[in-house]
Parts: sequence; structure tokens; C-alpha cells
Amino acid sequence: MLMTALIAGLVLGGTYALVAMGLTLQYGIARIMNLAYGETMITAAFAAFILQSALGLNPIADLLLIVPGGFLLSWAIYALMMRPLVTRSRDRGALEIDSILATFGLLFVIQGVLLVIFGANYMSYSYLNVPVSILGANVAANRLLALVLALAIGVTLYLLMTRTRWGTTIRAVAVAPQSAPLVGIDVNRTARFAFALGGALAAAGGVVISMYQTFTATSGVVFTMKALIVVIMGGVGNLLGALSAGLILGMVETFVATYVDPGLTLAATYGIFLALLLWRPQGLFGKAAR
Amino acid sequence: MTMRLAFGFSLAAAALAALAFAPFYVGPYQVGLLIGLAGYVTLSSAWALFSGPTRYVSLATVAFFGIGAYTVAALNEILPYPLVLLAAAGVGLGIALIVGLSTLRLAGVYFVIFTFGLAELVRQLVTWYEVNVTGTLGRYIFMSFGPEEIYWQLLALMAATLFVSWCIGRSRLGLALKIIGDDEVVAAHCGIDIARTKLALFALSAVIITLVGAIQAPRWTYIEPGIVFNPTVSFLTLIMALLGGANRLWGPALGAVPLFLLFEWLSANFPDHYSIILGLLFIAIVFILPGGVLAFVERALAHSKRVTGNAERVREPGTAEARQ
Amino acid sequence: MLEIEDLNLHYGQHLALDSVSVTIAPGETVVILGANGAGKSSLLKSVARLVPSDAGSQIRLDGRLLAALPAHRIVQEGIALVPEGRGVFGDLTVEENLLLGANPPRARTDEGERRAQVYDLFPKLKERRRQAVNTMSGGEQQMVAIGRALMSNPAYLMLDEPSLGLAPVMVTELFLALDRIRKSGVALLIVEQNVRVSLSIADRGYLIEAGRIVGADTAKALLNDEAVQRAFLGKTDERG
Amino acid sequence: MSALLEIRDLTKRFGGLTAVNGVSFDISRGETVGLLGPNGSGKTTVLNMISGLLPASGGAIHLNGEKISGLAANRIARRGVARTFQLVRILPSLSVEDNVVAALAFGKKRLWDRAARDDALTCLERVGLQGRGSENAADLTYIDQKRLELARALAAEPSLLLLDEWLAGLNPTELRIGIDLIADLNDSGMTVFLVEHVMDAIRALCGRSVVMNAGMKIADGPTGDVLGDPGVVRAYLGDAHA
Amino acid sequence: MKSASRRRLRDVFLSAGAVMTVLVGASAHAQERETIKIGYAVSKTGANAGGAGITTIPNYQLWINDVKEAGGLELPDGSKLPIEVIEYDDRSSAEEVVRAVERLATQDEVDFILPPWGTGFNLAVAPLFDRFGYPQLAVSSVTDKAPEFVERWPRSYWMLGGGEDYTDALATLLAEQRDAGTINGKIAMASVADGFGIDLVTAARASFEEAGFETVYDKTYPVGTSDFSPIVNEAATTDADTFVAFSYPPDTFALTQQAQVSSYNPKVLYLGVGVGFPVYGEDKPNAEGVMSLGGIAPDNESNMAYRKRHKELTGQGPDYWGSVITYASLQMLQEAIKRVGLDRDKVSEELSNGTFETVLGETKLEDNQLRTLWWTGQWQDGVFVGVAPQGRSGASKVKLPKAAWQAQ
Repeated sequence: MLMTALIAGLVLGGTYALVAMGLTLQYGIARIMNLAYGETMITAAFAAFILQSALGLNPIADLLLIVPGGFLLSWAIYALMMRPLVTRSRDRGALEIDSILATFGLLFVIQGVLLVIFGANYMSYSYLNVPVSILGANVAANRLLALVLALAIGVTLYLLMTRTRWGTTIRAVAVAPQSAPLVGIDVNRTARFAFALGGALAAAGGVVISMYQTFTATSGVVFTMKALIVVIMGGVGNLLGALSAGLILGMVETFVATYVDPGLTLAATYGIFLALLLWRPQGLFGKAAR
Repeated sequence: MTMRLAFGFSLAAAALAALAFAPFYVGPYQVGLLIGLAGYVTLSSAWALFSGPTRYVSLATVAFFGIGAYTVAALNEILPYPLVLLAAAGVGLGIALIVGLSTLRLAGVYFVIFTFGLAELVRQLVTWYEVNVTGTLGRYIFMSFGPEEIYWQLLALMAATLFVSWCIGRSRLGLALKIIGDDEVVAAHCGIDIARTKLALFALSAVIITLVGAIQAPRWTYIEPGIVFNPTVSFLTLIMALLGGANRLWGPALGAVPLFLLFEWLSANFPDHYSIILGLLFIAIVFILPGGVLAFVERALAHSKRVTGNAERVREPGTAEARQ
Repeated sequence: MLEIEDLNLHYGQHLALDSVSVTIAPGETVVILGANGAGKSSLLKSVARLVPSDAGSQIRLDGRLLAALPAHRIVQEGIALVPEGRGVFGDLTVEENLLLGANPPRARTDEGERRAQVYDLFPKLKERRRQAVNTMSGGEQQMVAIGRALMSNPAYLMLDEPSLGLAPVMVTELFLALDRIRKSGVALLIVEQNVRVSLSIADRGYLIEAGRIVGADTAKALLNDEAVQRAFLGKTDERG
Repeated sequence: MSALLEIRDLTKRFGGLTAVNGVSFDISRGETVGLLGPNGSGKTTVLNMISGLLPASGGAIHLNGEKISGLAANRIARRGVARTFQLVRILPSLSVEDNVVAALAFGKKRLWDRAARDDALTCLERVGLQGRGSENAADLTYIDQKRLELARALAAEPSLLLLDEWLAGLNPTELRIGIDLIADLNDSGMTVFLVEHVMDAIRALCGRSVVMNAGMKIADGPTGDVLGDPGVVRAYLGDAHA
Repeated sequence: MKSASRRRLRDVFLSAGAVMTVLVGASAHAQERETIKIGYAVSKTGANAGGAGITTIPNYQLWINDVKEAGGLELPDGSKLPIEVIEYDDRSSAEEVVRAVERLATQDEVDFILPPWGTGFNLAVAPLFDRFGYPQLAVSSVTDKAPEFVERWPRSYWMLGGGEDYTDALATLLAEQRDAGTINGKIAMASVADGFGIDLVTAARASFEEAGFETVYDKTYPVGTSDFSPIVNEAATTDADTFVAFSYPPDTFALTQQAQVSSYNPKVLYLGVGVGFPVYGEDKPNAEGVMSLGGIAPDNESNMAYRKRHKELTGQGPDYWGSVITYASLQMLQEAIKRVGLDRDKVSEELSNGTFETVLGETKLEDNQLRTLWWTGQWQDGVFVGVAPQGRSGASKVKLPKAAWQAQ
């Protein structure tokens, strides 16, 4: 039972981590608090659903189409909507408020478009819903895929961020954007790239989640909030932090559900999150330095 | 100055009286509109009471709103109505003090997310309690009074909130809040007890919000966590206050009234494209009116006055330097 | 040759720089002297394109117009700025700050060599190369900032109040290092309050007052100029 | 008469790093004392502990014989300690006058309304900001912001004034005005404790100086003697000033 | 200071002016009767949009379309009046739905108001329907208190039964299977912590106990739970042959998938809302044998024709529980208007007492409640058929134990 709970928790945490990593890039590096993040995911989920049901494409293959799509869409959103706000904001606080308000609007727009196209129905298809046995515990292959993807993306990006000049420039923008031009970094381009990369990760998360979770045009907010919690827990802009915080949350939920009461899983999530915030306001792993 | 003050007050009193008599002249739907308006003006003004000067953006509005509603649902058959309201205010106050004490260390986005998490936590705990202890989830509120009475109560609360807000703005407490909003370190070194000041305002704001929830609850007959802990309430409140300008007495009201009417108009005329239009409007507002409606109005006024004001402005620094 | 001609800069209504013209020849060291708020920092920031100058202002490097370039392109042209407050990447290590310094393409060749030069100039940085910069003292951070600027292989190095907030022993060390940099052939444009020390390593100096250049001369002449002495080298010791 | 400020074995640790290590010294009423030392030697940390911005990890601070270490900053302020900050901290969204009223309304005087405004004007006049009360504090020039910060500190009528590099960044003319201002304050009976790198100012103002290096006190005595101390020269001043 | 107080003054005028404009601009005006106005407020956005989008909105659209195609609503004199539809989005907010209904009643002065989606929202607007004299054909609300509500609001009609009805039927059905030796006497149970889940699980505890079942696992999970592996794994370790979950659609889908992954195949698998969605079971072999609330009689031709039309018009099939009842309730309204005209009191009376021919077959309310419902259904060969009450005509025979999961 313990092993089953442990593995189930890790697998669930993989989903949370996958969802949160894009947001941590967008908020930590591009400094956009993107409330429409979940809507990006849901859009990707719908795209996967359409490609799967209309064209019969395999959702894994969908990733190859949808992830670049998420990148381009987010790239355009940053260039058109966020850039003017970044330019005009005097300080981080002003940008935070502006980006909250603007992406709140964007959330409604995307949601509205999805509602018009798809209606308010529950969408569900299942893919790779086959058991895989790990150390005696059966987990769904699609959820395992989320965990593997989260680990792969998390570790790869972490290595790129810390071991390459390219990654170091991105971190430089995260920690001191005003100084970045002094070493020839185009802050706008870097931030736009980070935002777009975050969008690509959101799209990847959306596709994977659509394989096993029922979704509607309006369910994006749930993902945004979960992702926000993981991001703050892990430390803003910190990829490994998001990965660890996601896994921890998954374990907490599973253990509470198994050993305490499934009715308290979400209460436990928020309780732990709030306690952690009070104990370490900067998050488990501090700020954006890695 | 005092003349103007007296004039301002009598004008406000007249407006209040007109609003109080409105239900006799308009239909039930308009009363419903007025309830919504009074509710959101109060919510956003109460929100701005704390969050405006301190710049602590709170998303816990619905936590207190819901607590108010739930208290009424739980007690309406046990206690007389005024006591029910009093109990709601007490519960709100207690929770606000606990939360306030524990969140004083947090700032910026951490406070934002904390308060959001708090609202969800309260919702989960209420749900869990109802499911496991009382064994029911929905509760019924059958009250003997109608929407007019709800409206009058809200209107009175709204007037009280604005009056309190006006008083605080002119008081030492108001200045303390502005200083805290600018720089907490300086505030402490000026001798301000930051913790107590923030706590007092947070509690006051929370109690008002709790009362809004308590007063509005009988309108829905049936209460369940999904209905009263709807996070939209927190977001709307925040956006109305920010839109109007959270640092000014009438700012939140000026954000709440047009936005509320806009929502109403949009949902009536474009039910299918409501979200899209609303979203686009939002984005447009952020781009066209940075700093809120009131700031925009003020800037427009300042612009038209510039011609006369200029002469004065130029002289001031000159005299200062001459004396140096 | 870095030529600044007719540079105007407005902050809103306020005119911060008024037809400022300054030139620096390759390898030269020039000091800008002036009171707080006279526009010294604004001048450096305009050259670095961190603030947009008014239309019509001319900033040319070897005949190329810089005004059309965005801020991040300036360092590639060979002009590096050490801003007031240092502007280092505090959460990153010394090594990473230097790595970022060599980010512009012009700095990529000989990167290793230049790193060795920087470590030679500031041996303390080598000892602490894996330390996060914000855990270091102000003087050491200033070294990181200068080292980072040097990593970009600049022809012109601009420094904004490099001695601000440093202990006297650090100031001495700092100007010794700047003197070595000067001698290696990098042109220096320094804005300083510490007039005596800065003029001691400079070739020429400009006086700026309320956004206007009000005087220019060789460093030696300025050190002996009575008006300069009165305004900047005031003998405050009298009281003590 | 006992000392105004007594500092005993004051220690501050940040994680593994000991920023201030067992520092003790006294300041008598009416003195102007300089606190010198290389960057990172712990000077500002000492100031921060006196004003209550940072809690001490060990040791004690007494003001007028009463223990103030462990108290919150606002309580220490009300007992008559005022300060300025290394990086000037004005209240940008308030008017110049309200910046000063801030200190009057909540300090030990607790003035409000007319009385506070009158007092504020006096303080502004004292630092040369007369007639500027209605301007936005954020619009002031750097030097005027420094003045305003000082006016705010003065408004509290502190028995102990802490200045953290208040003279840094001033040009010689401004420096002279600044030094005169501090000297006047001292003449009027205020005790001043200042962290400063401007040697001319230290020499001009401070009868006594305390020097720190690497978190420890390395010298304490008449300024002239202290500046000639070989240890101080080596750690702080460098050979040029010897 | 002067300008500041003038500014304040101006603000007061501005806000007061804004209110007055709306109040005046919104005042109603009468008009000649050329149409019949039908209004409704329903959750097109927000948390309830998913449920409303399945059960309520498509059926309103279908019915409106049908009426328009028929040339309007027929009146007792045989004449037909076209309908004019006013719809609002309540944005899943109780305050909005209340105000929208007030608006429909007093502002738009519609002739009839169709109810919103959801138990809570139907209760929120019930006092208004009653106050303004509109009949309320509350479909998407499951409540045991229906008899009380009918007393309180005589024009309210409760069409989907109460929790006890469903759980009693289930308990009876399970008891028969137990007595026949198909299953053992133990039940594992989970429920969503929301009005629906709690109402049903509370009723189920009583029903199961009365029927002599032992509940070996009984847990409640919060709305929004996405991972059901702990619940399914725990239930799998019990020796219960029956797994019952009073779940919402996302949970229902997730529970099904998790059961497959965990190779948990209880002899009886009974899940909540969502099993009756076409997407759950049509062309999905793995749905075979799964049970839930609702169902249809496969031999009811008018019902099957309705399903076909629904799919053609809205692009999606109706669910097997509330949809058909929603449509039937509209047919009842239509028929009542045809019989007695637009007088709302008379229509209400007719709804209470009349017998109607609908897609459900012959339909008659008892004490303002629809009692001829399929309490339990089961997927059999790609159709979700009603299996309880057994005695009702068109009932299918329940097939237990449930088939094994098939590899996908």
C-alpha cells in the first residue's frame, strides 16, 4: 500500500510539475503573471481532441504540432499584448498589476472563443489508458508519460539554464532585467522567448492532460491556480523548484487520500501551501537563480 | 473649505436618500440591480480600504463573503436576525485576526496567492465540516423579508463603509497606511506599529465584506460552498477597485458601478459572446486607462487646468531658491 | 573616436541635458565633473541608449550613428557601461557574471585570455569565482561590474560614480586598477564625485552644470583651476 | 552621567556568516561619533540593530539605561532614535510636507493636523526645504531627497540620530552644507552617530570614532588617533591616507 | 484642496448619474401581442456551464427550433403565435441568476420562464417564480424535499426525483442480485463533496442499511479531484463486489479510467453523472455493464426519434438522464398552453393535473413531481437502458456481473 501510494503520488505530482514549469518561466523570467495560462493549456487540449477525433492523429504525434503552436501563439501574445505593458511599466509592481488585468481579459477572450466553437461540454477521450506496473503498483501509462515528460523537460531545461551561456543570459534577465542590456542581452527578445517557451510547455501539458482528464472550455482556471501554487512553492522562476514542489504536492494529496481522508486532499494542499508560504515566503528553493 | 465640506455632505445625504427611496419608484429588477450595485460598491470600497493604501492585493474577499453567507445559513433559524448579523461580523472578525496575524510577513504576489489559497482552504474546510459533521451540504435560508429590505441593509452598509473610508483617509490611521504602502521600513522608523495598523484595517475590511455576504445570502434561498465561495467574487471586487482607483475614496465605486452595469448589459445583449467582448474590453481598459478611471478623469481635469495652473507652478521653486 | 554632439534629453518637461557635446579619442581618459543632478549620469545613460535622447542628438562612434541602435547593441559596438549601483547579476556567481560579460559576439574570441586578464587585475575575483555576487562586499561587487564590462572587449569603458560608497582603501585600489585598464589602451569616460582621484588618472575633463557643458580642459589645468577648486575641491578641513 | 547608548557584545549572524561579532562601545550625550570601516565590515548592520530594523543575535543595546535590543523598530523610534538610510528612503507617493508629518504623527510627539503641519514646516526650514512642502517627494532632486530624509529624522526630535552615509554622493559644495548642518544639530545638543566614508567629514565632525573590520571593533578613540592607528590604516584607509 | 473636494463632488454626480441612466433607460414599455415571449437564464459560462451545456441548453435550443418550425405555439383557438426568446447567461453565479429571472419577469415581461440548470439555482429562483406567478418546471435538480417545496411554492414542479428514489431503487436491485448469489453483501462507496453527492450518499447509507448491505468503504472527495488512484486502490483491497460512486462527470470519467488501469472490475460498477453521456458509452465497449442514474426504454420510438433529432440539430446526442426529461417538460408546457392559453395560473393548474403525451410516453405529474422515472440504468450494447423500476414497461433486465474490462 505504501509503495502504491508513493508511486501514485509521484505520478500525480508529475502532472502538477508539468503544468507548473511553463508558468514559472513566464512569471519568473518574462515577469508576466499570466492568468490565461490555463486557457493556453485547454486550447491545446481541444486541439489534441480535434486532431485525434477528426484526423485520427495519435496524441503523441499531436505534441509535435501543438507544442510549436503553443510557442507561436504565446510568442504573438507577448509581442502584441505584453510588450507595450512592459515598456510602459515603471516598476515590477505596476507590471504585475497590468499583466494580471490584461491576462484576466485574455482569459475571457480565449474562454469565449472556445465556448463559441466547442460549446460548454465536457470533453473526454482516453489515450494510453493502459496499466504499467512499477514496483508492484499499477499506474496509467498516460499519467506516467506526464511524469516522464515533466522530469525530462525539467532536467533538460535546468541543465541548459545552468550550463550554457544561452541559459545564463535567460537567468540574467530573470534576476536583473535592467542590467541585461549592459552585456548585450536583448531583454525584450529573451522575455518573449521565455514567455513563448512557457506557452509551449503549457501546450505540452494541455495535450498530455487531455489524454486522461475530462475538460471543458471553462476549466482552465483550475490549472492556472494549481500551477500558481506549485510555482510559488517552488520559488518563482525556479524550474527544479517547480518540479520538486509539484512532486511534493502530488505525494501529499495521495497520502492524505490514502491514509487520512480523500475529502481533505485539497484542504491539505492549500494548508501545506499556506504553511510553507508563512515559513519560507520565497518558496522552497528561493528565487530565479536556477 | 468647511462650506464645501458641508455641501459635499448634504449632497451625499441627498443622494443616499434618493437611493433609499428608489425601490418605491422602480421595479423588482431595478431593485435587483441596485442590490448588485450596492453590494459591489461596498465590496470594492471595503477591499480598497485595506488593499488600496497598503498595496496588498487580497483575493480573500470571497472567503469572508462566503463565511458571512454561511453564518446566516447556519444561524437563521436559531437566532433573531440582528444577532445573526452580529454573529457573522464576529466570525469574520475572528478569522480576519487569525489570518492577519499569520500573513503579516508576506508581501507582493505571495500575499495575493496566499489569500487566494485561503479562500479555497476555507471552502474546503466548510465543505468537509458539512459533509462529515452535519451530513448535509446545502442549507436553506427562508427569511420573512424581500429584496427591498436586503437592498436597504446593503445601502446602509455601503454608506457606512464610504463614511468610514472618508474618515480614515483624513485620519492619522490613513496616513499610516499610506506610509506603509510606500515603505514599511520607513513606517516602522517613524514609530508606526505596522502589524497593528495592517491588522486593524484588514479586520475592518474583512468584517464589512463578511456583512455583505451575510446580508446578500437570503436572496439565494439555498446556500452551498460552490455558490457562496465562488472565486469570481474576489476577482470582480479586485478588478472594480483597481479599475476605479483603489487609492481614492470614490475610486472603487467608480470602478464598480460602470463595470457592474457593463456586465449586466453585455450578458443581456450578447449572452453567447459575453466572454469575448468582456475580455476585449478588459484588455482595452488596461491599455487605454492605466491607473484607473479616476486617475484618468483627474488627468483630464488637470490637463484642462494647466493653462491657469502654470503660472503658480513656475513661481514656487523660484521663491524657494531665492531664500536659500 | 566617440563623439557626442548636441545631445538633448528631456524627462517629461524637465530638460536634463542641454546641447551637450563631448568627444573621447581612443585610449583617452576623460572625467565629467558636476554636481548631483547636473546630468552626468544621464549623459552616460544616453550614450548607452538606456534612456532615449531627443531627436536631432548625435552620438557617433568612429563615424557610425549610435542613436538608432537599441541599448543591447551598444556593447557590441565596443562601448561598455559600469552603471551607478553597479548593476551586477547579484544572484549569479562571479564566473557567470563574467561569462555574461562576454555575451556580445565581439567578445567571443579571446574570451579565455580576457578572463585571465580580469582575474589578474582583480585576484580576489578568482578566489571567489563560484560565489554569488550579492554575498560579496561593495568593493568586490564593483570589481565584478568592471570585470564584466571588460569581458566585452570594450574600446570605451564608461564608469558612473565607481567610488560611491567605497571605503578609502577600496577607492585607492579601484583607481589603481582603472589606471592599469587605461594603460592597456581602453578609453575611459568617468563620472565621479571624487574629483581629486579621478583627475589624477585623467587626460581631460568636462564641467557640467544644470545639463550644460560649462567648461573643458586638460586634467592638469582643471586641478589647478580656481573655480574648479572652489566648486569641487573645497577645503572642508578648515573646520576640523 | 551614564552613557546615552551602551552597546555590549553585540552580535549578528546571517546563517553561517557572522556579520557583527561581539562589538561593545558607548556613546555619551551630546557626542558626535563616527563609525568607520571597510565595506562589508558590519557598520550598517550595527546601525540596523540599534534602530531595530534587524534583531540582534546576541548582546544588548541600552538607551538611557533601558534595554532596547529586542524591541520592534517602531518602539525604538518612539524612544527617541531616528535615522537615515544608506540608499535614501523617502515616501515617494506623499508630499514633502507629509513625509515629515509621518515622523511627527507617530513618534513620541504624536502631533496631528495643524500642530503637525506647523512643526513640519519648521523642520523643512531647518534643512533648507522651506516653501517646498506641497511638492511631490518623488520629484525632488537627490540632494533634496537627502535633506528631506534628514528633516524627517529631525522631526522626531531624537535623542540619538543615526546617519548612514548621509554625505555620500554629495559634491564638495553640497558636502560642506551637509557638514555644517550636522554640526549645527550637534551644537543644539543632539547626539549623532554616523557611518561615513568621507574622511573630510569625519575629521570635521567626529571627536571620536569607532572602526570596524570583518565584524569586529578594531579601534575606538579620538578621531585623530584612530586614523593614525596602523591597524586602521592597513584595513581601511590604505597607504595613500597614512 | 479646493479642487479635491470639487473632484469628489463630481464623482458623486458621475456615479449617481450612471445609476439613473440605467434605471430610466431600462423602464419597460408595453406592446401589442404579436409574439409569445419565452425567457431563460442559464449558465453559459463558469463552473456550471459543463452541466448546463449537456442537459439544458441543447434541449432549449431543440425545442425552440421545433416550435419555430411548427409555426409557433398553438393557442386554444387554434391560432399560432411565434415565440420570441430572451436568454441570459447567469455566469454560474447565484446572484446573477436571481437578478436575471427578476429581469425576465419584470423588465422583459416574458410570458414564460424556463428554469436554470442545477439544484441550487433552481432553489434560488423558486421564490421569484412563485412571487411573479410563473410555473417552474425544475428539471436538473435532485432533491428529497420536493414535497415541501411544492407546498411552499405551489407552481414549482420537480421532475428528477429525490436521492432516496435512486438509492432505494439501487438497493432493491442489488438486494435481488445478492439474494440470487450473484454478488456478496458488501459495498464500497465514494461520493463527491457537493450537493448532489452528499444528498445521494446520505440517502444511500440509509437505503443500503435497510436492504441489509454492509458498507465497507465510504469516503467523500472534494470537487476538482483529478486523481482517483487512492480511492480505487483502496476500494479494490476490500472484498466488496459492488462499487458505487456518486460522482460528477469529470470524476466519473476519471474513476472509470482509473478502474481500468488498476484492473479493478467489481461485479457491480455504479457511477454518477456522466455515465449517461453518449460520449461515455456509445461505441465504447468498455462501458458495457456500467450502471448509473437514469436510462431510457429502448423500445420507446418517440424517445428514439427525439434522440436522433437532438443529435442532428445540436451536433451532439442527448444524455440518457436529464435531457429527455428537459425536453419532455417543454412539451408539457407547450401542450398546456395549447389547452388553456397564456394565463399562467391556468397553465400551472393544467401542468399539475393534466396528462401529456411526450417523448417519455404518457406523462402525468403526481403532487407536482414526475415520478415515472428510470431510477437505475445500465449500458447494454451501446445503449444506456433503464433497469429499475423493473415493473415499468420498457424496462430492460439488468445484466450482472459486469463484463470484464477489455484491453484498449
